[in-house]
Amino acid sequence: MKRALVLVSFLFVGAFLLVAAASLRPFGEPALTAMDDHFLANAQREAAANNVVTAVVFDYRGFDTLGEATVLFAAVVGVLALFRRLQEDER
Amino acid sequence: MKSGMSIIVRTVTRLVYGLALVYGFYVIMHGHLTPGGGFQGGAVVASAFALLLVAFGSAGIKGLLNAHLLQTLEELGALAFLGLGFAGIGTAFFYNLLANTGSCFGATVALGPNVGPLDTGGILPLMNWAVGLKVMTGIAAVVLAMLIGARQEEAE
Amino acid sequence: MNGITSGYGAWNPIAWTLLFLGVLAVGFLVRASGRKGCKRGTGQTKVFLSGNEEPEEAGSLHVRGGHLYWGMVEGLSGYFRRVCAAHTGVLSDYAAWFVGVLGLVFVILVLGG
Amino acid sequence: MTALMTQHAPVLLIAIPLLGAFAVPILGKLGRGARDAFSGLIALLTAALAGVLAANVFGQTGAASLYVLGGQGFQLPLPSGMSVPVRIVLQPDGMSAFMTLITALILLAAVLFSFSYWRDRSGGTLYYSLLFLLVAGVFGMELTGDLFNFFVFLEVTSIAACGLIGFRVWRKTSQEAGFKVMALYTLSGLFVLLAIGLLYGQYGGLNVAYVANALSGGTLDLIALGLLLAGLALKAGAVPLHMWAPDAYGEAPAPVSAVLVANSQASLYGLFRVLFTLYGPAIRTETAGWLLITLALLTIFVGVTMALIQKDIKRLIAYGAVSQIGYMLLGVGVGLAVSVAKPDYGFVAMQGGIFHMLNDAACIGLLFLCSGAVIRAAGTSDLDRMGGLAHSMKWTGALFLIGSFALAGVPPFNGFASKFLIYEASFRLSPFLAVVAILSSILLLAVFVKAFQAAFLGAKPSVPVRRTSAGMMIPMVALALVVVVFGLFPGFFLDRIVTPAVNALWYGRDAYIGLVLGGG
Amino acid sequence: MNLGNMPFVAAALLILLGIYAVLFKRNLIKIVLGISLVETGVNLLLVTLGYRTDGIAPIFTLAPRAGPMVLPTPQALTLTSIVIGLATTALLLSFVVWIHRHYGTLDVRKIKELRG
Repeated sequence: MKRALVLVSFLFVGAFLLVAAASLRPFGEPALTAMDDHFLANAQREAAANNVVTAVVFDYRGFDTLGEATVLFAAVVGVLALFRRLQEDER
Repeated sequence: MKSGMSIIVRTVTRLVYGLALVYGFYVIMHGHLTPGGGFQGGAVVASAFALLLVAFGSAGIKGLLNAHLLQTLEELGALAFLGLGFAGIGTAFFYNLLANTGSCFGATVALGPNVGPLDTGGILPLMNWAVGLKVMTGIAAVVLAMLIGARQEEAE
Repeated sequence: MNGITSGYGAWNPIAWTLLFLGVLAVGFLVRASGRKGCKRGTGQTKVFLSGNEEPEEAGSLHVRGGHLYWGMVEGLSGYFRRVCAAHTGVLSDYAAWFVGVLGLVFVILVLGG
Repeated sequence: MTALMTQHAPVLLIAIPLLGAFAVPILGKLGRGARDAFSGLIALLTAALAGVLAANVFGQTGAASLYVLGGQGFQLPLPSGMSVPVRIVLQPDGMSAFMTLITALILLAAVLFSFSYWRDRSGGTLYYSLLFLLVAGVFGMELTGDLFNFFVFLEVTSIAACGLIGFRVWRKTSQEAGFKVMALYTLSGLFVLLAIGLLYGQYGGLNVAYVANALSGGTLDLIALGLLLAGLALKAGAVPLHMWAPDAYGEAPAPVSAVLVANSQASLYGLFRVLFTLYGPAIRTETAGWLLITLALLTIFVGVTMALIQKDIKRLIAYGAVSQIGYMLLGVGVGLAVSVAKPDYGFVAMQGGIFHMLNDAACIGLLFLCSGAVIRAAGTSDLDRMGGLAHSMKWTGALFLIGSFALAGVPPFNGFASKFLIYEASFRLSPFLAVVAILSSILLLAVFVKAFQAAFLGAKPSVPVRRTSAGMMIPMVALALVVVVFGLFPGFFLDRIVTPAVNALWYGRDAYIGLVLGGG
Repeated sequence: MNLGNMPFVAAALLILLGIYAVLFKRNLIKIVLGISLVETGVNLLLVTLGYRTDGIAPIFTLAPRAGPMVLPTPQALTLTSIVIGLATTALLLSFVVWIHRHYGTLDVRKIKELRG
């Protein structure tokens, strides 16, 4: 019973997601590309980098990259904390 | 799993290890010119570390890699990246203050397709190196810690 | 300054506190005006447990937390059984609640919005 | 230096905790003293920066300010001759500044409390590092004006929070809680990212103001709104998506539970930002408002009744925290439901809901810190096996009582001031809402009476208890002072900080958009 | 509903596959795999959003021709979210290790100490 209910709601959400994906603008024809065209046109001039993706990652959206490095740092610290050496009274 | 694997794996590892390192550092260094960058290259280098761990076991590489050293290096990489962000704060946080200045990595690039001089990108190559150091040591530390954790579990 | 109004009612904590202290003072006055002649050690100062004898180790008795509101929980036992049944500690069920709510929100927004 | 702090306060508010998180493990090698001193310094600096930012923003009555990261100058959102912002923008307005004040308060209390609470535990440096990462993520969520950047900081908070929840690895339940919470957080974060991707695919931009300006409110936008709403509601802990909350609050170390409450409130802030600033009039706000109100009623009632039957003191307080999230949702939901006609009681409801965020953070923080002291003293968190602590811990008992009265909305503490506004305004929309809210407040008082009776009253325990050390008492007293002062002078704070925050959500959409896109 | 954007539909299907695994699989590791499947689907959607018909990679070094280039932003976003997914997966798996150490099982239905 419960399982059937879960399955129904799952299919329901799936239908909505598929509708959303199907009703997006056609593949390969982005509608509004002003931001990306600005990157492609000015990355070499402003960031002096041939690789536009790197220019976006480190220059235009550098703060995202800082957050991403922070996420990785948090994961590493978390894993090291989970497998740290414990004291006797903590075993 | 006993420490280390068969002689074949060890031999192949000895051959591939250096190549993986060189390729990873190449990807990091040319991050602002060719596909790749700090994260990708760091992941390649970390995979080389992981290869060592799998082939020789955590016992086989004692001293070569230990978690504390890796953790410290990772923190240094993170601090370097944050510091590069702070460097531009005279204008704005994360301002690319080296680009087109003629100084280190400061050469201007010709617009349109070109051969890609390495001396460009301003602050980007430095960030690539910082992130690369951070990622390679971070992932290696995670793999090492999880391997040691699994070992403890088998011991129990 | 320190009061707030909702355009409907108003609330002034300082005034309320002063009033509260005033009522407290009145209560103490009433209490102080009571008769002093209370005989210690007689029935006047004995604990009155609805006529039963006061147990010996009264000082060491303590109604543990789990026993409080027993009657209320019993009275609402039907509701509590259902709610606790929803809190199975299983991760899959929590994720299922998430997906179900997501579907519901989709329907409400797309049809009603 | 002061100019640097005032101009760059928004980004420094995120960068300074990050600096602390990255540097604490290195300084930890110098010993515990250096570690604690550095952590305290970072916490103080962060609080000062939050104060500076609040002074800036509230000085100009809640108007949004702008910080462009990596731009030619940090106040030029648009490149020359373009209509699309290309760089990440921090856009703190009244609401953001208000939230950063809450977070800074909780951070100070938690770090001070941790000094003595974590004295004899292993992995202290990693603990402080994760704490600062969590707080940095919360600040990022509250300050950013960029959709994807919001998601990144959401993930930062998720990972740091779960690392802290599972920190006491020797408890099997804490590992279980860590896994469950991490899985649910990740799912919700991914749905948020999916919504951001859908919006980007439609409008080719990630800036909140730009997308808000371009939104048309079609089916795709509504589906994206549904994804955002569900994901953020899960992370805020609204019933029926609250199941992770008691596990997380109950299994995390006591100071971390207080910070986790601030984390949930940051997700709530994101929810309000999406509903008021990103979508706003692009959708039928009645529908979204009544959806929020329904969630709120469920959250209030289920949270309180589940708290009533808890046997573990921290889980009990955790369910209390869940129910308080409902009050905030109720106030803001009432405001949203009528935000087109904009009657005055809608504004009052928003005032109540937003003001309650601050009050709830203070009360719940105080209660969690007290519970940490109680568990430390009694050696157990089971309400059935503790008792009589008031014989040796009078002050802790008094503080616990203050916190519970304030949370249950007993005058003259601060909880009543905000709940009063919520009651009155929601009664105007529909009396039923006010009835449920008031009844649940009474039940909440009963819940905390039970906790107090079980923990503090009764016969003196036979085993000697560990007294609450001064280092743990100071932050508790500070939070209690906040509770009392906000309770005695609500009008002052309502005018100074709450009303600008509400203005930012209620009237500030056009100004928010115009600040980035010009005009407006 | 045009057949032009099947790639988006494929990404949505991948997401649904992951959600199905999270909902109906009993093994914790399979649940972790489901979560990273969802994440992969989202990344796929982001990358496909950036495609421009017969565009080349947005890199000027020895570019084959000065034709149209695909949008760079989605690639940057995908890089970020891949790293985030790596981090979450690492943390989830180390939780799984500890859960197996404590409970001796990986059956999600048996790991329910915290309920009510």
